[in-house]
Amino acid sequence: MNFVTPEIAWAPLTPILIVLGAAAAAVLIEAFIKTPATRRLVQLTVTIGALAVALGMVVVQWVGLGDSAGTVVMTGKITVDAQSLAWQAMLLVFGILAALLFAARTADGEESFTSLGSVPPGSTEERLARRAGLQVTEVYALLLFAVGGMMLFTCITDLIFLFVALELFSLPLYIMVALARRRRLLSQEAALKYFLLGAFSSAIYLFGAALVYGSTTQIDMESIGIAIDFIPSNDAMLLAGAVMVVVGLMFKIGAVPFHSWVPDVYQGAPTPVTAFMGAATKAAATAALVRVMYLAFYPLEWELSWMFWAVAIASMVVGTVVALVQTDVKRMLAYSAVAHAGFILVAFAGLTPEALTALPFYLLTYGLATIGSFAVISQVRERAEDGGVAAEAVRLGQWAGLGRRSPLLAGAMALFLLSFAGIPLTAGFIGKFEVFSAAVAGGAWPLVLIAVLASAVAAFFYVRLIVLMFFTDVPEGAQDTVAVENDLLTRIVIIVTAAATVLLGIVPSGVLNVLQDAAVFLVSAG
Amino acid sequence: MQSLIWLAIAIPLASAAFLLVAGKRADAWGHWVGVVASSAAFLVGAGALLEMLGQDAANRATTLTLWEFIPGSDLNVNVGLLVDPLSITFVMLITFVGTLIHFYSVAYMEHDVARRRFFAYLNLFIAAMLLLVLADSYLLLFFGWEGVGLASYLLIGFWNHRNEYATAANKAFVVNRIGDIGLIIAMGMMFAAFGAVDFTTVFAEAPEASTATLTAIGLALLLAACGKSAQFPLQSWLGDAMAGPTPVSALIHAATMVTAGVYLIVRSAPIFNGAPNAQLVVAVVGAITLLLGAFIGMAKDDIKKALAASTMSQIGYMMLAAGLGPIGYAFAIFHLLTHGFFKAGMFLGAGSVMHAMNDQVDMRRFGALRGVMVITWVTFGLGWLAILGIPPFSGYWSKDKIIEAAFVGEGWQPWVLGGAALIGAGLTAFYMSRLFFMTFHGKARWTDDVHPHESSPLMTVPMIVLAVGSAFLGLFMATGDRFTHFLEPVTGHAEHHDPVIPIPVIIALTLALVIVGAAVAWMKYGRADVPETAPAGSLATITARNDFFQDGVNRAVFQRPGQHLTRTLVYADAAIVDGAVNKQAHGWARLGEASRKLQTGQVRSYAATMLVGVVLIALIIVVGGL
Amino acid sequence: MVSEVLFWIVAALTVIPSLALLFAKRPVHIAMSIVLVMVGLAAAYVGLGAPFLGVVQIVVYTGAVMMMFLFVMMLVGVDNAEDMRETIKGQKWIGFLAAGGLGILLISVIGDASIEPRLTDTVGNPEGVAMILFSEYVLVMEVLGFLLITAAVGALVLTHVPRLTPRRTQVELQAARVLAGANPVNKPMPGVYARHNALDVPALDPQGQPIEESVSRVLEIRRQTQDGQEFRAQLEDTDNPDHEARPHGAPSRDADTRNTRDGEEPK
Amino acid sequence: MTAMSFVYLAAILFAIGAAAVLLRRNAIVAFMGVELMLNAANLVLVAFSRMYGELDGQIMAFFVMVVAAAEVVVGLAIIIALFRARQTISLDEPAELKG
Repeated sequence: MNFVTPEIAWAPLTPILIVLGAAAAAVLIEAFIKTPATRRLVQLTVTIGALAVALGMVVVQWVGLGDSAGTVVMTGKITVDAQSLAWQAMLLVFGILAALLFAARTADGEESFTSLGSVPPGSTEERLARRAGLQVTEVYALLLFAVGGMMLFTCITDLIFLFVALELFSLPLYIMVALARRRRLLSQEAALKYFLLGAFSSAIYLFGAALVYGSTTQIDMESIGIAIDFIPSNDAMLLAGAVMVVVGLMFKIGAVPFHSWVPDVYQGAPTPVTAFMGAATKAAATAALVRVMYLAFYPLEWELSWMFWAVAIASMVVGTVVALVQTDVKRMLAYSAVAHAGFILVAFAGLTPEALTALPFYLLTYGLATIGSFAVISQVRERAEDGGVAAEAVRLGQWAGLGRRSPLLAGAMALFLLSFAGIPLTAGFIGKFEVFSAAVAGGAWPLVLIAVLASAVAAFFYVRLIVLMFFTDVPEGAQDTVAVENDLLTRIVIIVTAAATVLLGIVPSGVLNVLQDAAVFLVSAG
Repeated sequence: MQSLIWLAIAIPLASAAFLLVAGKRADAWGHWVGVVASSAAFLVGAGALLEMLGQDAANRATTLTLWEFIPGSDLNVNVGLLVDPLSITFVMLITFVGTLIHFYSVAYMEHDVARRRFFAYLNLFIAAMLLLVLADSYLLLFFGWEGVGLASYLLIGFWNHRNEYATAANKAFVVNRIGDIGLIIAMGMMFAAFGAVDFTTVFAEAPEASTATLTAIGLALLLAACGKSAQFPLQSWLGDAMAGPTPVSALIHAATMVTAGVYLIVRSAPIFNGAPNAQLVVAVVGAITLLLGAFIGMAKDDIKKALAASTMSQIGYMMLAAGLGPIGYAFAIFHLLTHGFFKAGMFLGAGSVMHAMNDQVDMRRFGALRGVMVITWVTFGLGWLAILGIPPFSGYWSKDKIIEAAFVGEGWQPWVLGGAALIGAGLTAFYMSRLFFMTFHGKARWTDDVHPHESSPLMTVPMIVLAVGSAFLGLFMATGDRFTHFLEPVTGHAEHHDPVIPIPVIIALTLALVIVGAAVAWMKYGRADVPETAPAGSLATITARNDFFQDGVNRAVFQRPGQHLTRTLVYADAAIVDGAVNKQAHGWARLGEASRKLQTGQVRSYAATMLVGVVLIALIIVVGGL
Repeated sequence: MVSEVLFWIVAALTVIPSLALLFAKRPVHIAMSIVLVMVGLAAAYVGLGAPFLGVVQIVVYTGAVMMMFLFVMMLVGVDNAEDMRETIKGQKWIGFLAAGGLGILLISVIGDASIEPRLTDTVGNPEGVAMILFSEYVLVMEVLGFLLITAAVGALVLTHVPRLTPRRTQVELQAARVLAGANPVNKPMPGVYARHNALDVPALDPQGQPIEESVSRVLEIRRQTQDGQEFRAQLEDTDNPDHEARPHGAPSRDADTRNTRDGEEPK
Repeated sequence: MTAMSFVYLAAILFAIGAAAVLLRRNAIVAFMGVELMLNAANLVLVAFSRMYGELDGQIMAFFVMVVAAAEVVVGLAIIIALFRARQTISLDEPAELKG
């Protein structure tokens, strides 16, 4: 046996390498810069710089694509094509916005992350750490690892490599979830739940991948797709394996019945982390699911369609119905995220080429609105007894009259909510329109009908919050209990996401045309 | 300039955004930004008009595709503007009157702390209204339609610290939503019938569609028009809308927005042409409203509400004309144009009077203002002569044509419609003269604390300009049927038909009724003393004074059930927000509560949910796949 | 072909201890059972022609992962027996049914598969694995590196407590102790002057009074100290016959020595 | 007897691991259940690798081991942090996030 030097086309991987390299560098920065304040500044600069440069590289790659569909980086392992570049660009944008939110501070100079993750909440050590001005600046490194893992996730064509990337972006998320500054007990609870269920689902994914390997002798997606054509499609082991693989990805998307972690984790995690994973995890998981379905399990479309229908309907119904009775803003948006997982799965009906445009666009609009709305949430704070700023005011009742206190902030929130609801002139409308058209093209009009009904019902709880903000007066005696923060970085994020939401709602054609070019997979084999 | 017409929308919109964002820094000079933006929009419109006049009558419609809204789907929705004689007429009216009112508002709102915000809303309104009339598809028109609704809502409730004003704003909002449903339904039916909502496709395919379809679409459009234009039975909001600042009443609730319904009907001419029944309903609604408005106008003592009733009545005339088909379309728009001038002028006059009288609106406390407010008196008087239809002032040329056209036809229609129009003219003369005499003539019945004075030039100059328009615009436009020919490419050529009564007779009858009406008003309100408190009055007066109990009817028919519905919702809301489990929450909420219990917080239950899900799905698919 | 004996041994060695996961009470027992399972699996890998993996399995799982589990168990209390009564209603049934269903489903789908083993002699050997690992899978290897960095950073963030108060020098410590009113000199050892070298005998001060705190506090709490007075008596009896004359609480010898140091003549 | 019998064995181990996650309140024990599930998947990979006479399955199993080790580190770190705050590692205890 002779060793054959592997042929790897490194160039298309530059964006990912930049991000992961910066992540490793960020770990070193942790070791070498002692002052927390300086470290924060350096980490923030490195993070945003790396993400921006990577974004630039993605654009360069995109332009360089020309008419070709993409490059096979390594046969059967990674393929960077137009579709994955579109997803990568989106993830990088989300990453930059999230990094800004990570660095945001309240007027009291308080960050969203705890000053020391290892000491018990409320202990003397925690107070000491806070007084010493410690900061968990490792979150920037973790963010970069997560973004890098997600970017890999979008272009991998191998089920086991996919598992590695899945863990690469999940582990940082598990950790970051546990690091909230306020309500840390909830944050740690959320981390434990997320971790345990995440590990559970990745075990299921892995067993599924093993079964698929067993029935096809292949592990890279294209070869699986080809191999399935040669075996009877009612091979039970293959079907069970495929179901388990898809379940692992649906868990990350947050679809019913694999959604239970979503509300708890969204509520418990530090708000910037919620914003990031609400937007980016869903996008990355959807990207991977698209690739798995279109490359590997395309021949099983008919068999698996039942699963997609059932899960999509269950997600839309459960997400919508339970969101109606929520009293916590973050939790309400979490259930709305579950409902949106349903809308995403609707587009998979029939595995049409239209979905390859519709899904990135939908995830882009959804992600922007998610980051924006959680950014707004991070600005609405409870006021402590001594007049200082306390934790986020997440009870619905505390949002009453926000429109009077801060019309622009409330207006932005209303915009994001309308976008979630899919009201015309917001990005969400175009996103829903595209997704539903894709499903109709796939012949799934009953599913679309249910989806339209679900969005109509869902509009109720979005509008309820808007009504609460603008048409309800601040309760008597509660005027001073809510403080509105005015952090520059957060404001930048809110303005950018709001502007994008409006622009994508009014002039979506530019982005849609770009994504139409991205609706191709590079198929190397066969 | 036609290709730059989008600037007319973009400039006021940008200005509105700027004024809203700029904050307190711009308080000192922000209003001038608003004025400049509106003037710029006017200049763009004027340029487009001049360019259009230089072209052949047949080539005057230009479609401007701005961008593709949703590319690549079966449903090609583009964002485009349509510049043709009809839309350019509206552009000119909106920007010209709008700019004058901007100037006027600078002085009128001088002492208001939120003047900058006011101008932002005004600019927003101008932009939305221009979008409405320039849109090349019903969808885009709908966005403008909603935009003007929003601006109107914001402006009516501008002084929302006063509770009844906020209520008025909400009322206008709700009634307008009812109308909007009509437009949405109409669009849905167009999608179903023609597969598109842009004017070109719809109008090209309308002649082939069945009459039933066209009638249904037409009626839905009429519902929309009724909501926006305060036509029977959705007229109730207009009177209350007078709660807004007077320039708003002049611009939105007299000259422009309320006429959007008429625009919608005239623009949809190809649809209505194929649906005679829908046309008849339009005409009848117009006739009812014109009489209803006139009756209400006779009994109101609030000067703005009387003017509002008059607006309602005059729009009734326009609707009537629009319902008559091709012979009426041009006259509807013509009257709309002249009305825009004289009614805006009179509203500004009323504002000037209110300014002088410490914001009083009760005409019974006015009187004998002729002496102290000469300019206001003269300009208002010109408007009064115009609305009465005295030749050669504007109103004569437009209203008389409508009355003539109403008498064209067969069977009972000309007699009923024509009769209504004719009687309406007499009633108009009465209530407008009543208003005029009560305000400017007779004895002074001022309260002790008022010291009337003429307003500043910034207010009087726009009034003078509008008065000149009220006086001569009609004559200019009517000479040689200039305006009718201008609109012909859009409204279609109308065959000449003879009315059932000879035209000279109609003219004579109309003038006679007008003179009688004015004379009666002079006897009762000009020469005789007007009591300072309103007499109890007969049943008819009370009925009219209370807007024909429209509010009561609305309350019983719409509001009560609606309230019950909202109350349940609010109750459920309160219960949910307070975290209490609401026993009576309807199905969804109960379902939600039930499903919520599944989220126990126990991570082991979550894992169980997942595992059961996996096993079930795998089982079904594996068994189903065998 | 695989040896049947091996299979049954492995089956017994994995399934039976793994049941401890469901039924054993003490986590330590469970962890040790899982170690057995891992060893069993390693045997299976060797039997299946993957000796390299077998070794890795032992090193990684039994050597590292399970030991880490044991460490954490010791941190959180090694002998916490779990109360096996189920607290969530119906969870036991759902759990057994779902897991049982999963097992039956998987076994039936595996049984349904018709896979013909290919008869080749290629078995796993470290060289072969290395060849493929560093050619085809080299990218995955590199990504694994990042994964391990993440894990290390994560563990540090969540568990490492840095020094929160400045480290104090001995001088500072001493000063603080004196300020707090502590005795500046060393405590006497138990038994000093008491003519006894047992830990439970209090030392005697120069007056011969027992110093109770010279005995370890642990003994005191356990009431295992000797009575100091008793040893004092011994002292009086043997060493200092004129001690009797001095009344209780009279100036001590301390005072005398001080006087002496001051230069005065002793009596 | 073929390597297929090991796949059956793996299925049983996988189910036992899953049951442990559902039934055991001790976070560490539940976590060991997950580890058992991953090991079961490894056994499947190795068994198929043997049946097909190729090394890919073994290499995948090797990756899974490394990933599992990393996962264990993070998981135990979370458990320790939780224990420091609550003095318990029962999975039933932290259940404030619900509804």
